[in-house]
Amino acid sequence: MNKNNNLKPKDFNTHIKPTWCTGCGNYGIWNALKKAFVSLGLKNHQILGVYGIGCSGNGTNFLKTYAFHALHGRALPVATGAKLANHKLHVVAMAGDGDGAGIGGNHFMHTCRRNINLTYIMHDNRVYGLTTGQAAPTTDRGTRTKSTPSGVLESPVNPIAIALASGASFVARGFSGDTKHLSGLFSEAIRHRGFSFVDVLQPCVTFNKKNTYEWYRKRIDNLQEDQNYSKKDAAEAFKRSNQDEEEKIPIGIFYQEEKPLYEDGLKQIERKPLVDHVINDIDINKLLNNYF
Amino acid sequence: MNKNNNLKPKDFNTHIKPTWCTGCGNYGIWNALKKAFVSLGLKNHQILGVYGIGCSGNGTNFLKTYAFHALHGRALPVATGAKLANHKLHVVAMAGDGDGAGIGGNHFMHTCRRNINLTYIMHDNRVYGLTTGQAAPTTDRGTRTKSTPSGVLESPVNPIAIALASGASFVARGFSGDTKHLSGLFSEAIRHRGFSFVDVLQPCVTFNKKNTYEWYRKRIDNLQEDQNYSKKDAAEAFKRSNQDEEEKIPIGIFYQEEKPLYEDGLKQIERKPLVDHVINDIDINKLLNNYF
Amino acid sequence: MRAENISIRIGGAAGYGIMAAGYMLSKVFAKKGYYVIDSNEYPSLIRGGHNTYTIRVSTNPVYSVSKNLDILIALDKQTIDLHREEVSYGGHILYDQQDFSSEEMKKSRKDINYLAVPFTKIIEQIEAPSVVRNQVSLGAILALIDISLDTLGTVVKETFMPKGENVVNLNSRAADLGYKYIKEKLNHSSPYTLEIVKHKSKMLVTGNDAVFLGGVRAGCKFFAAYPMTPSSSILHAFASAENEYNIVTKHAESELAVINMAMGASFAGARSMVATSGGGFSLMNEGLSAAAMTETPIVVVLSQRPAPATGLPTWTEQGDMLFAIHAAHGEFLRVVMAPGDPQECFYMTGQAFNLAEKYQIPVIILLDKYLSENHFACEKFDPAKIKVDRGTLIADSSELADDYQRYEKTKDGVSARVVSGLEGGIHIANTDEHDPYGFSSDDPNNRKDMMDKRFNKIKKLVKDLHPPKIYGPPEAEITCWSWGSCKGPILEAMKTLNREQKKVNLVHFNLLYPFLIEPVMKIIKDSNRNVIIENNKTSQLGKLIMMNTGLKFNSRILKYSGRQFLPGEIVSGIEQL
Amino acid sequence: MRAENISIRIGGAAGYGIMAAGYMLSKVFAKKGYYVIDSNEYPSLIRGGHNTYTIRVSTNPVYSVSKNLDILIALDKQTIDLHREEVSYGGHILYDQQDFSSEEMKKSRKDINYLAVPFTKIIEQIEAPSVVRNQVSLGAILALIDISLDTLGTVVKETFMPKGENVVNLNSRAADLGYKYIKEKLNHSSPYTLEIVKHKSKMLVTGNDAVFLGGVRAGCKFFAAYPMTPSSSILHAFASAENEYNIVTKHAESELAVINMAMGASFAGARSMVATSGGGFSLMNEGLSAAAMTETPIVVVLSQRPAPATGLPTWTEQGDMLFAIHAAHGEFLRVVMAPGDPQECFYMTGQAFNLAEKYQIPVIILLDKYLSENHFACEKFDPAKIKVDRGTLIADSSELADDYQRYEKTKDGVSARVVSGLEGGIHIANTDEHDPYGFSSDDPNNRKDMMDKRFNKIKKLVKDLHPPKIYGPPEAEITCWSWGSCKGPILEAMKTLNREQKKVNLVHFNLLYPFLIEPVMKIIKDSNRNVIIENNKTSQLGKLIMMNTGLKFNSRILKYSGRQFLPGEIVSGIEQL
Ligand SMILES: Cc1ncc(C[n+]2csc(CCOP(=O)(O)OP(=O)(O)O)c2C)c(N)n1
Ligand SMILES: Cc1ncc(C[n+]2csc(CCOP(=O)(O)OP(=O)(O)O)c2C)c(N)n1
Ligand code: SF4
Ligand code: SF4
Ligand SMILES: [Mg+2]
Ligand SMILES: [Mg+2]
Repeated sequence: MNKNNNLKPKDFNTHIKPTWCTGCGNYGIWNALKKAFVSLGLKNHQILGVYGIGCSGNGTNFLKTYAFHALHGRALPVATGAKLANHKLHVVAMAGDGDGAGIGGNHFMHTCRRNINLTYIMHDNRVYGLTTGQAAPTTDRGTRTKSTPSGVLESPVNPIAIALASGASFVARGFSGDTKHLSGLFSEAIRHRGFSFVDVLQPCVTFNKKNTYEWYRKRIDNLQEDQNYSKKDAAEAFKRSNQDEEEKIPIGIFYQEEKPLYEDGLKQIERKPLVDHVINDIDINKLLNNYF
Repeated sequence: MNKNNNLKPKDFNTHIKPTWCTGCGNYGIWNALKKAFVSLGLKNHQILGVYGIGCSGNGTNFLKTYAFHALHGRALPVATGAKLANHKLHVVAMAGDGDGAGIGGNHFMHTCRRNINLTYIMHDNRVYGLTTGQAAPTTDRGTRTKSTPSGVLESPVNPIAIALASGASFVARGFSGDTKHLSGLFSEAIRHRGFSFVDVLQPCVTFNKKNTYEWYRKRIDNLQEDQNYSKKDAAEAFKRSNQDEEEKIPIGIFYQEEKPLYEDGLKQIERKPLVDHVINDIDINKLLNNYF
Repeated sequence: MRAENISIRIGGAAGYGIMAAGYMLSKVFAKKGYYVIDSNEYPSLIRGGHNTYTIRVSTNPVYSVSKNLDILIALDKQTIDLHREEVSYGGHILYDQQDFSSEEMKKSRKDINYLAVPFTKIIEQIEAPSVVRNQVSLGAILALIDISLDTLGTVVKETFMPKGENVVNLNSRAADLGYKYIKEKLNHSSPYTLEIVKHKSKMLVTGNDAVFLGGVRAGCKFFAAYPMTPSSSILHAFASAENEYNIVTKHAESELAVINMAMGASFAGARSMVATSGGGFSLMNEGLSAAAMTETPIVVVLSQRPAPATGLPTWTEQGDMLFAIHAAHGEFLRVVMAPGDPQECFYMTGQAFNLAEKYQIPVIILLDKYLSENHFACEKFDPAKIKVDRGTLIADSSELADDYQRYEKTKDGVSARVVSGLEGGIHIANTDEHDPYGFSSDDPNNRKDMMDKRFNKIKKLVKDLHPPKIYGPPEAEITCWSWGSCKGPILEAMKTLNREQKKVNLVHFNLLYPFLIEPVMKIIKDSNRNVIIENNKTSQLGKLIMMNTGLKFNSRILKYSGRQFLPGEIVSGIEQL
Repeated sequence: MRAENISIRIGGAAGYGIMAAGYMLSKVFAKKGYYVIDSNEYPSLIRGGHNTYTIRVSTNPVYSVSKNLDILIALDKQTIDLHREEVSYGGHILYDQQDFSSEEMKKSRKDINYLAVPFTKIIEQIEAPSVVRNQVSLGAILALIDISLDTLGTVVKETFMPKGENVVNLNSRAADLGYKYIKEKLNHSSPYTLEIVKHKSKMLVTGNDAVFLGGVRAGCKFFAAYPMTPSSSILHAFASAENEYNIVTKHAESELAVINMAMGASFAGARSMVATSGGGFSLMNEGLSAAAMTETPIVVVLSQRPAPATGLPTWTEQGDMLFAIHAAHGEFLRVVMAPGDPQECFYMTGQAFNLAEKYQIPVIILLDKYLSENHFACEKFDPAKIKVDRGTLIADSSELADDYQRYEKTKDGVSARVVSGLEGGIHIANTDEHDPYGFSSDDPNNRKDMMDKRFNKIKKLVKDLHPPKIYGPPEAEITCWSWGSCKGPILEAMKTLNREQKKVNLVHFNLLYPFLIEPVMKIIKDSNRNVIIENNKTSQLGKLIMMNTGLKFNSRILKYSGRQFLPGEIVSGIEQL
């Protein structure tokens, strides 16, 4: 990553003005991400953003990088395929909590344990935004929504705990109301050698009347400000992720470890990305001979 | 549950002799389960077994209860639907590790947090048996299989940790080589009020040459024999679930808690199961009037 | 001007309350006994996009909105830019001087009336939030067409009571001020007077509402869905009724969970339904196939939207017919319906549950965004016309045969089902090919028998199906062939065409599959010139007809811009044949 | 008896090494230059079920195994019970006295020869595990048909070397003892003598092998799958070749992951393929639709097995054609192929990648269990005949237009793709409907244009497609119509039918969609009596032809017992027409 390019955050804008609701937490994520790209010295074409479907997914139109606006729930496998085909790309997958913890939950689990060098940002607004306010898997028990008028009957998915249980090597949480911290987190996530997951607490001003900016501000607690917290202890991270939210909601890096990349095991991309292999006239005679 | 019926384990046999390989761990699970039914005083028709596709799923033909042999990966949603429609049934879902932690992983996560009163047994042989020996999500890193001839590159799924992270209210592990303990575990799981998950270490004598009976026997360690272990501490349970397997593999109940059932929130089944409602002539005039 | 029918459009940015206002206005008309049909358009954004709500109100039955507007209410400038050309000669545009100067406006069309209304000032005056401008506009419209405010008052109450009396009052006052402003400005005369009707109040429902109502009436006890436009409101409706009507409604983790949960519930003995759109239906394919193999009844609502993939989530198209007919691996029987209006949605949902249970097969109900989300005023549905027939379902052990065979090889292919948990009813619902008890079997003869058994049901099934219905003069010069939601615009177009002496009729399929070859062949024999009208690119009904009859219709009117036909487009399409 | 061709079946319980032995025997014949075709049958169980492996070896081309067996090797009693009737008059049954008494046996068929071989005793003698009985049987067979042991020796070495020299020796000795036992028992004369051929050694491949080989040659760089019979061996083959041929092979967590990963890899610029069976294909539908919308090339192998649902996982059927053609929501262009033998599998896989990339569409290759898992001896494939054409893919920034539009509205509908990461190539691959740059757009005109753009490709595409191929005499009395793997049994049946003066030919579709109407119409015009032959219940090819030509063939030979046709069934089917 070249730290000396002269890009500014606005160079990552497309000609389309974001259509998110005024005050939506997606703005904070968008700004933090652009800042992170700048601080890492990344150029637009070196980045591939892979988006799910949801309000956050609409962001595909606002961020100027290579982009794949995937199906609902499928950002991670698309990101995985693209990364394996061209591991020189910096791949950032972004999707809603419904997308990533609901319909796409299985890919989340498996991408964590796969440890491919890509970053996954969950736009966690604890609601289905784009489909106008149904319960998300992250919605608190008891919450009344269009799809749960008598209140949600399940315990919410805890994305941090799932990432930890699935063996992710970088697990963090940010708050879209604190762009500075968030942008730092994004930079560290992208810099991390391995799969990095950032759960972003993202107020949805239109459909989530509970988890507001204020509500979060009162509770948020930066793990890195706790001198005793070690981000190398998965069990402790797990415990913190289960903290009673009425007291504290930890943000920062819950867990980070160095472990072999999936790509490290792939001899076939050691020398160059798959996409750079010439395929014009591949000699298969040796293979054919196996069948004689 | 009526403890005084006179059924014997063999009363749960169908006319079909199991076709599992000689020595297969599925026999132990099958026997333990029949014993558990007997000890709980359950009759055949009070039970619904829901099976995935895999060697374990072939068991649908050997156990005499109501049965649904579902699609690969879909035992849990079928079980959920059936339980909600007729909550008087004792529903036991059974599937392989590929089925439940691979293709069906998302249902696993969500069924855990849902806390419906059903039991889920994972036949965890750490391999794809029925499709003749590919890597399962539970297969150890580095293992060479047909689908991973250069060795698995991912960390294995840890079903216990996932269940804990997903908020399951009963999380246990058994070993198919210890039918007595296993059968006790099954009884407790079925008796538990809520979703109960039992991960069963099941040797596959044909395709898994590493995780053999012997290998397990050397390492297995009953949590309930440790006086200091409390099954109410999720973080501790999480820690134990991540224990280095070369040293110890804990079995027994990792975690148990009482929490509201999903069904507790459903007024519509308070008086009787859904299936017992008469639907002949439902009066919808009140509803119709909402549209005037 | 005394009018038989009037077309009104309200437009503005997303977030301006366009949908709410439009719906309330439709409701006013329906309550007063008018025929109403509306059509809303919005992009897949929560804010910022352009929304419109178009209403056609009439003293006589109407089947479609029209292209020409009598009244356009513009809550922003864009509305005027986009829709000015659609206003009829002599029509009215209501706008706020703050958004647009009248000079600027008049440049392009001098043949229409511009009425400035100080929407913003009025709500500032009563200190209401800006969204309440929509209520001012409602008052203004009613003044314009000379309808008193009392019914709107009721609707405002019904709508806002849950938010408290203050909100009700604020909205009422806003409407009042809008009304008064216009009345005064026009000197208490109204340019339009909708003829008074003596009809009883009408129901105002969408196709989704009707499917929901039909489902509740038919005894649907388990409904599962994962939200997906334009099917989501069925989920919301079931969720809101679940306690009172003893229905378990599950917003599950994915469409895979949805279809499999519904299958489990149906297996246990509860009537079950799911609803989705194309992408979710794609995900449900494997489950559909499992329902077929296990002979578990299931009703699947597929409300189409323009695809492939995510497509145009909030727009309309009929792109999934042949997919629905051939969906999922393996060969199996199913029914595919395509109701054309809310009445058909209601009654056919009842029929769908009966067919699903009598024949133990999946039944797919095709809707589209147009039918799912637009409102139609209609006569009260008659619940008595939906009768429950659960086929061979056994709920009592005493009715069970001694040696109960779940998949008994019967002559008509239908075997006895059992409510799970009955003593003596034990069996396997098996996605593997199976023997009559449900045990897995790969015997070749059994396989053949079981395939025959499952397909043999068609013989009895077709007797429960109805051929396409013919609308309009029996001996027409031109016969239109269509399906599903195109019914309305075509019927509306036929009014014009048949008035001008062109004799046009319509063969409308609300039941697509199994295809009833004989009756269709007969209609073809009796018809002169045939034209297919579909809201898709590849003429799927045309292919279906050809596939079953060998006959190809060379004339086609197809639209695939993501919008429903307007009657005028069909009129000119037919005139150009 | 000098023989031109011989049919052999080995049977026994699962776990008896039937598959291994059968394959080794086929290999011996192929190495010696004979034509071989084999057919294995096994249930979806790891142990306990009944397995058979049937081989037809011939000095001249053979296309199918036959019903009648010359030699039956029974490694258990069940084999004799199940297959005795298939042994030809004068044929041989080899069995172990321990399993079955010869008295008992002779009761039912006295017209055949029973040869007791002490399989078990022989392996006990050399202290080999019981599975090695299969090698004894191989030796015995070769003795019976008078083929020396040397080639088997080579095959044993190739097969068992990875397990060590001891294993090789043990297996060789077992074969040797089987050989000697028969030779001695028959006094060194053999009842059969396969004519000696001077052909070069042949390749012995399955359809799956051929698809794999074609894929590697075509430059497939990313292969993903979730194991599913009968497609799994493609995964195994790619996995084993991944290092040497620089291919990333991913056994992913589900078919949903599979198709989306492949789409991501293809988007980035790598040729990508996936393989599955019906259930997995159902799950891939949504992804297929996304590939179409984003115009991402993808090759999808769908190896059919009897369905619906889990069905008969290890058996064969052609049940998914119309599903593949109509799969997934929305309307989009695709190619559906159905190669009929390994040669076609190889070359058409090459073609599939070119079509996918040239037209930026999904290409589906239909196989079935029969083609996927049975072995065919054939001439060495010619890799040079697969030429790579990547269409408009740009891999170098300098070739990029200044204002690069990924979805430029070109005349032929094809726009320039770009290897991701190039400077100047930034764009959105968007599952939403999008403008030429890929930005989401719900403009109605853009929608129409983009649908037209995507469909316009068909004009150029059809020029790259070939019509069905005609086999047999041009002016036949009876013309068979079929597709995919039925080719072999029909060609074999035609040998018999045309020998007896019936003039029969075959129109074989290995490319089903887009359907080339003109050439097919021409064939129909030129043909006399038509009969459709398909391995399914509903005659899907018949429907496809009718859908496209309006013509219905009234004669059908359909089989849907989960088994492939035997040539004799086709012969008698045609004779009964
Ligand atoms: C297969 C499928 N099912 C359903 C949908 C409809 N859908 C679009 S976005 C969405 C949920 C949005 O919630 P989330 O992922 O949390 O994103 P947010 O809008 O809150 O940012 C749903 C259900 C879809 N596009 N595809
Ligand atoms: C959608 C789908 N994909 C793939 C398969 C093929 N399949 C059958 S069983 C199985 C895996 C078996 O592994 P596991 O679930 O661990 O069960 P085991 O056989 O080991 O008991 C697979 C991949 C299938 N039936 N359905
Ligand atoms: S609905 Fe919520 S998440 Fe979506 S744009 Fe508006 S505020 Fe943001
Ligand atoms: S393959 Fe493994 S899991 Fe399957 S039956 Fe045999 S031993 Fe059991
Ligand atoms: Mg969300
Ligand atoms: Mg397994």
